[in-house]
Amino acid sequence: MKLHEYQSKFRFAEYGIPIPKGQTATTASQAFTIAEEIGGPVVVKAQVLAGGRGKAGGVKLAHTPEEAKKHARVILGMDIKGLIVKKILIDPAVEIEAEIYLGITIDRAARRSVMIASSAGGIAIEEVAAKTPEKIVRAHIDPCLGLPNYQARNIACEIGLSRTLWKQFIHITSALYRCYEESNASLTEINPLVVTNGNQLLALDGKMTLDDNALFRHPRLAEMRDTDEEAPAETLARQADLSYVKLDGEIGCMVNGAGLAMATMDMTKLFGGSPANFLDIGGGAKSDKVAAALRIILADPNVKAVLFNIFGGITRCDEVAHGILSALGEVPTDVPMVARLVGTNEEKGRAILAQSNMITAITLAEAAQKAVEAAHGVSVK
Amino acid sequence: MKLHEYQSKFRFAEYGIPIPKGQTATTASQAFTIAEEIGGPVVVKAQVLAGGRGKAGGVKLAHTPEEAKKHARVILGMDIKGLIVKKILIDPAVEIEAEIYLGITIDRAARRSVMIASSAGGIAIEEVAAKTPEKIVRAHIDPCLGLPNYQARNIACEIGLSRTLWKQFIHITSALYRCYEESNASLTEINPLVVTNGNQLLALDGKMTLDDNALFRHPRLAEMRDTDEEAPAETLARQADLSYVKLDGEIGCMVNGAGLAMATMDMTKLFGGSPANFLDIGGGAKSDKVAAALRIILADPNVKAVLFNIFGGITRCDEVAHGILSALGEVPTDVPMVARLVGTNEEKGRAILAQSNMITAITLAEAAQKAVEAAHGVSVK
Amino acid sequence: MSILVNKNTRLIVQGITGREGSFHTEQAVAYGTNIVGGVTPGKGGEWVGKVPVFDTVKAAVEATEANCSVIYVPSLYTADAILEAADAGIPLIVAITEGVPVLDMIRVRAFLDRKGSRLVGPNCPGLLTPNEAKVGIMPGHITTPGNVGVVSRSGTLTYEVVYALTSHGMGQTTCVGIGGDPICGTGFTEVLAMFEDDPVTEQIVLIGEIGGTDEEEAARFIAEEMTKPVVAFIAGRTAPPNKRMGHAGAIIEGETGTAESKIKALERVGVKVAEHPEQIPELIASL
Amino acid sequence: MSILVNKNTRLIVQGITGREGSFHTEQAVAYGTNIVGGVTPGKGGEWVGKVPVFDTVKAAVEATEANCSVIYVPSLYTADAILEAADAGIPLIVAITEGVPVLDMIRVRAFLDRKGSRLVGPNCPGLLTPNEAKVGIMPGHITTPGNVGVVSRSGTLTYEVVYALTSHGMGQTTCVGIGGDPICGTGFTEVLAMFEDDPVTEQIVLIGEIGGTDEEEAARFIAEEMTKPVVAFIAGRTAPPNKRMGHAGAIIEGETGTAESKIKALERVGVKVAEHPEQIPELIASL
Repeated sequence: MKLHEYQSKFRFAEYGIPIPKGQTATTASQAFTIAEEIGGPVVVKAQVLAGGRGKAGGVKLAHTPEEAKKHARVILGMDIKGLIVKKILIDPAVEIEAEIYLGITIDRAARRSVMIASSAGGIAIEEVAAKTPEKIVRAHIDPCLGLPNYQARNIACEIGLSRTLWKQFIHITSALYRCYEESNASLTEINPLVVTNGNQLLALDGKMTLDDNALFRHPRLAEMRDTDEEAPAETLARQADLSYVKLDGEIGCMVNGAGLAMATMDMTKLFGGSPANFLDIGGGAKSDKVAAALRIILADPNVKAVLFNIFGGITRCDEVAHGILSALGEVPTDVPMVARLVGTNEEKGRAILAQSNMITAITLAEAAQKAVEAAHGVSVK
Repeated sequence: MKLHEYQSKFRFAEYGIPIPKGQTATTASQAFTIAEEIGGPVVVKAQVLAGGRGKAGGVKLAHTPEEAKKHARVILGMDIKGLIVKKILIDPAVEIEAEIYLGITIDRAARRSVMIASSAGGIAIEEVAAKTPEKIVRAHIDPCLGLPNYQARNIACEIGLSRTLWKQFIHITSALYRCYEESNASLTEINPLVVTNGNQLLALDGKMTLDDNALFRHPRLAEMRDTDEEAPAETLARQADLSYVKLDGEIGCMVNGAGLAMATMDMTKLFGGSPANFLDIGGGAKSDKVAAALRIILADPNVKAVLFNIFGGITRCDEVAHGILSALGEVPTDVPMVARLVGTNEEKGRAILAQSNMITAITLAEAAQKAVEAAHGVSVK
Repeated sequence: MSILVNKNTRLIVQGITGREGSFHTEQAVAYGTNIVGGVTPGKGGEWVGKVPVFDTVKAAVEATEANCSVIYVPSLYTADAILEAADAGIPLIVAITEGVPVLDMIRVRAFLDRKGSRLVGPNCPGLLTPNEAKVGIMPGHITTPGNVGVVSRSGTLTYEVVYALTSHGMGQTTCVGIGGDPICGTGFTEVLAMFEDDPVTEQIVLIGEIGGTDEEEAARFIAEEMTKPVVAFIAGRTAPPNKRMGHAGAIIEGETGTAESKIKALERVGVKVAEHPEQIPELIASL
Repeated sequence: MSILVNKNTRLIVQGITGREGSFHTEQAVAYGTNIVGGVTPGKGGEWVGKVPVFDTVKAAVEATEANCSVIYVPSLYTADAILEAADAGIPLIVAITEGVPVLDMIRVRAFLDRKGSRLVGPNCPGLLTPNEAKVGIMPGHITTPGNVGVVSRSGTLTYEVVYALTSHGMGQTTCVGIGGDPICGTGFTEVLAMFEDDPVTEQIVLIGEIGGTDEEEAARFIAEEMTKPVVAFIAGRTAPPNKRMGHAGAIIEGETGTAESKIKALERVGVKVAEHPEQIPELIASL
């Protein structure tokens, strides 16, 4: 789960990381009031969970409250990569001497969290990493020690930070790691961490991604989820504990297991079709979950055929079959369905589906081929 | 630094460990009021930093507020192993089904903290450990993990705790470890942790010893120090950052280094004398510290001679010599003094002392012998 | 021969009285696996079928001399269950549970490295050596003994491949599901090394998917350390671009992580990569 | 020959610009120790005498190839300084500072065990190999080269004994102060083993004190592993009974920890125990 910039920065501030004293607004007149309170030039920033908002015109400098109001009116309601801006952050504008990049994430290969820093912060940091990797400093974090001061000092030293800023920098890195760990984050990022013309470090932008599997420990963070930022189908899927991503194809896929789901999608392509979605019903899925999954797939008007590919381990084929029938009972449809059930209780599952008029298949190739044909209107019964 | 029972238990309670809802009193009438509020039988408990207070009559059961007042009057002002009781704890009395021992301390040999538990809690626990060691369960704690639930379960299992109490027990052990670690304690102890007749676990007594070297991190705990419970000389010594323990002999010893201080004490005994104190002025002691140390030694009326044994490494003999002269200037005395200075800047130190009329020595044996002779009135000059 | 589990495996099941634990215990016993005990705190002394239940892994190990544990406890308790097994001296721990928080796993993995226990998983289907031991949830009836070693990051996709192998008369030495989580106990290279050393394994199937760099590392290992042929399948060619973790994720992963990167890395070192899972037997036959 | 430090020691000083650090650096340089650098964060680029100062141990190691570090930073920063040295790959770290919190040291010690660095101290006088290297605060002029290995938990009491040895013409191979803290980096047995293996060391002096069980463990080690003679002194016969840590401390320590227990344990395995420090040379002469 991703947090908005303002949510991330307010959380950073709880750990003592200095941030601009800004406020959020949902209307242009609120933006005016906030800018007036701040009393100097402000920056109006769209709060959307998408990259590239700057390029899209979602971040604007305003010298007066009137100007802030004008910008707010433009930005609120703006469509950025398919997401509508419903909230803006009004931050005081800051004179910037330098921009630092500072982030913490998981390094799978090292099996550690890693702090990454660079003196070349800002939006071009990925380019810096690709072209001048020596400007990127990494420090792997021992889970037993957290981030000891010496590591923060090593980083400060290696990015060539002025000594007058070391104390602040050590404070910020240590706070950022505690914030990361105590939030069960998989990413915390300050980009840029700026040096102001008053020689202070300030977190100008903030980003956090939380580990969904650990949200049960952090009810206050879990509540921060902005469902406006999800496609409605994804919200429904999450509530039913399904992993779903909408795609542009015509073949709805319902599969147990992420790897098999991806392989199934790849197969539809191989046989000339295109997947309408990624959908993993997970291990041990019961019939109500299967029914919810089917409703989500059928709600997509692009779907011309549905392909069920269930290979039973924890998941039992009979339960999946029940789920399919029960969902079909609730959501009558003309969309053709191809089902392939293998593994635990496969005979029972097939017997249950035999009552319906589904197309069945034994191999995955056969199933994918039949689904593509069905979607493209070829008779396959 | 040791905490009182009530301080320890109130700290435990901050971590969610159940304790009796008692209050402290410093007068008998307060004790009456508290007992009245509690409204049933109460236990009146002397708060002194000494063992064996139960045997000394410092813990009494009262069935009525009147009785509590009577006991309070007896216990307040009581002398327990040289300490005067100035505060009492009034706890509601509890019906006890079983007594458990639970403690955490440092295991030097294992280089770990260790949790120790026994189903045979109560004051005889040391006897249990000596006679039936199989009744003592130990679990070493990995500093990277803290006390995971499985370890608490293993302990519960091995002390034969009823399953109905496991959840409470895991909660208490985990809280006790967090309390230990977050207080930089070297000991936290609940003895007894009782099973009440309502099948609840309750910390009836509590003990904590804090690491003096880490008190700078815990100002709130450092303020809990009860200087009433120290000999005034020990308070003075602590304030001057000196390590001092009063003993019963006649030869005051001032030494740098704990090992050498003990060896010096041992030497006075070997030559027929007896040490009046242990006093380590530590490494790199400056003259003001030496002066403070000398004042403390001379304040003891039993002291018949003073033995300075300084072997300079960090400590510089000239600074010690200055300290001795400066202290002698402030505290004129007839007590004979024997000084032995060896090591860093020893020549300078000896030159400085040559101005005074001190007895000097080259070897430790010589110094100890001269000090004993001086104390016993033998002329040694 | 085989790797990791066999007839000498003395298995305990953590979470044996739970829904999944009891179901798969029954399946594993029916398969012939030597399950010597189970653990559910508070249920010591009970029985699941003919399997005795203990309160703690320590007690189970003392009573049964177990040398392997499979974990079905809920994700909330999985890290603790793994630590418990390692601390009790279990040399091989297989965690089936999915949804274990990543930072928990970093801590657990560091502990295991200190203790010297091997973990497979979490979020994996487990291990199966045909006709010897089924440790986890792989359906037994789709496997058959033979000379192909299978290692996979996926769950059901593994079954798909094993099923195809068996259908084509190609038996397996051992099927190993290493799990798809960011931090797991055992990676591709460690399993490849074991197959390389196993005298019976003749060919190896590697099943990967997008994300991480484990396949790229496996390719390096195959080039440098392996003599036996490896064929592979990588899932995720049509998956939407991997949602990376901010700039930090992009910096860490660089160009790796996509199906293209993995397929290229493997093909570069001579590994034949199948276009779809059922093509695997064909590629093996062509070796 | 010698143990731990010698002419090849390339020493850096952590906290070199502090009062103690600069004083003892001067002393050690005057003694002939090869001090290649110093570390004080924020003072990189400065000099202390002819010794260059770096901001971090990492930078110092890169520039100087240091293989040993001595730490004089305040107790508040000592744990971090030790971790920093170990992480920078320093194989031998000597911490002079006293007053380091015990729970910090437990964490540090666990990290060192993982990294493979050896720590001596904290709260110790350091190491001295006569005429080769002085790492720490032992006064150099009281030592002289010879065949006696000295290992001690005390600071100044060590000087007392070394001074007596030198006065009696008994030189030392290396003098090692292991420190008196509850959790320290190196114990008696490890140093005894090094002296046993050092071809030049002929006799060993062990200086212990009350508290802990390190002397008792040393006695066991001497009986089982050592061929060279050991003489000992234990301080604290007249000390007040060790203030134990509640019941827990008593349970852990049992009957050990007193001067009597330690003297008995050593004498039982044939170690001659002196009545006072200056008697040590006499006991060595009698071997």
